[in-house]
Amino acid sequence: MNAFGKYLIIANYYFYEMDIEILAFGIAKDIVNGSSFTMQLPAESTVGSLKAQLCATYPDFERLASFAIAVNEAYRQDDYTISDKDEVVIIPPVSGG
Amino acid sequence: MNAFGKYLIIANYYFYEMDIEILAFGIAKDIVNGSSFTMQLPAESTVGSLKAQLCATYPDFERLASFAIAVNEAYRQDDYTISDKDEVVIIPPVSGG
Amino acid sequence: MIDIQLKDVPLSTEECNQLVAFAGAGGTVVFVGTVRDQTKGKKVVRLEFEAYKPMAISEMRKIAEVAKEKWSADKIAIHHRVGVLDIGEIAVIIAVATPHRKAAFEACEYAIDTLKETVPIWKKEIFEDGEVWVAAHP
Amino acid sequence: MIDIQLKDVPLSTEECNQLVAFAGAGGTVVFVGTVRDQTKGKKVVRLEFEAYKPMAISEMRKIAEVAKEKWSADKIAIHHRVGVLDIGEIAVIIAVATPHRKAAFEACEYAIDTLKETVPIWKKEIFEDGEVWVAAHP
Repeated sequence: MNAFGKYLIIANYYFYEMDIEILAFGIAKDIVNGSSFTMQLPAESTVGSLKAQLCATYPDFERLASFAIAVNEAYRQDDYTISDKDEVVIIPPVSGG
Repeated sequence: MNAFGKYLIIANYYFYEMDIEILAFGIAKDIVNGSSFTMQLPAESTVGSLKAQLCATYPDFERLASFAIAVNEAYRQDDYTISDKDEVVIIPPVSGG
Repeated sequence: MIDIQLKDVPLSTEECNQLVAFAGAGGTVVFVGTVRDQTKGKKVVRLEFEAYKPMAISEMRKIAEVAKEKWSADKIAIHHRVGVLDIGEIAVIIAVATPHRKAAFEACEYAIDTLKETVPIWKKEIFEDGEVWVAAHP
Repeated sequence: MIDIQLKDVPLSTEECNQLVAFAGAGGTVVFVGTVRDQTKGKKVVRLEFEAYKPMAISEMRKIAEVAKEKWSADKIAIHHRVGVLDIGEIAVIIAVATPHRKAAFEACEYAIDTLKETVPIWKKEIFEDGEVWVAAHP
């Protein structure tokens, strides 16, 4: 593989987008106005980039005390990579108990 | 009052005895073979002297992990003076809960 | 609300919980002590609890007063059973409700620790081949 | 015995106590969280609890596993209510039974503290003039 071929592959990743179904609970439901919605994300997006895009689209997320992202029923750090079959959930500050 | 008079008063205290009704619970009941009994004590006896007399009469008390004396429904220290109207209770090691 | 009871009928955790519940409670902590089926590997058939009743009640009340003073635990129920208990039956329930739950945990633990040291109640374990007053001997 | 439940019907302290009871228990510690009638002086009419159910259950299970690992608390029940609750109703019960009671106190307090931080359940307080998701904003 030469440098040109490598560039093409990178370009290919960059332009490929995936539709991610996102679930919302608690106040996140009010912010996105629904309990689920679809977001287009670049392939290989991370939890960190999803959070940035959520804040850009819905500025009210920045006003929360905190918010986390769960992927496949577990909390994930910002560097976690999202795939298009994943179950992605917005977790605003919890208040059980 | 002269020295002789004082001596007489002391002697009077010393020889006056009181009958004390003593309640027993738990293993103390087994040791004295009953839930109550009467003991003759010198007037102005203390909790400490009662314990000593109990151990002398029923040596099994010395084999207990500990035992306390309650007078009028409260634990009392060895220097507490017992009167003949008091409710006196032997409290072997407690094991509630 | 301090509720101290010595009862010769089964104790109820629901009842104790409801006794201490109040509108501003951050949480209720309940300790439940039950009758074990064995002591040091020896099978216990049943238990008998005996109390010096007036003093048992006054000592339990003292515990509640200290809990109230130290942890603002002014909602506390201490119920202790007396008489014959079968295996698995409840011997004691201590329920504490406080505005902040940490205080309820601390007050409840203080209460059971102190009850076991100071309250004149005695437990006799009955085995198949004999019986023993618990903790009597070193 | 780990028993984790999300229920839309009233919770029972008796049930939780019986679930964790075992013959060798030195004691059972139960935490009961109820719905308060006011927040910062404002009258609450009712509450609504919503959960991300599969993850709420798995996070509660994680808490129980840590309690088991750290305090040998292998008898633990965590029941949480969802749906609409009236004032005074029970929102959560955590029951822990251990051979030595100190471990039960520590494991139970760990469990409620952690539940309030990690389990994806949300509480909405409904006032006479509005509603608010608890803890959402700083």
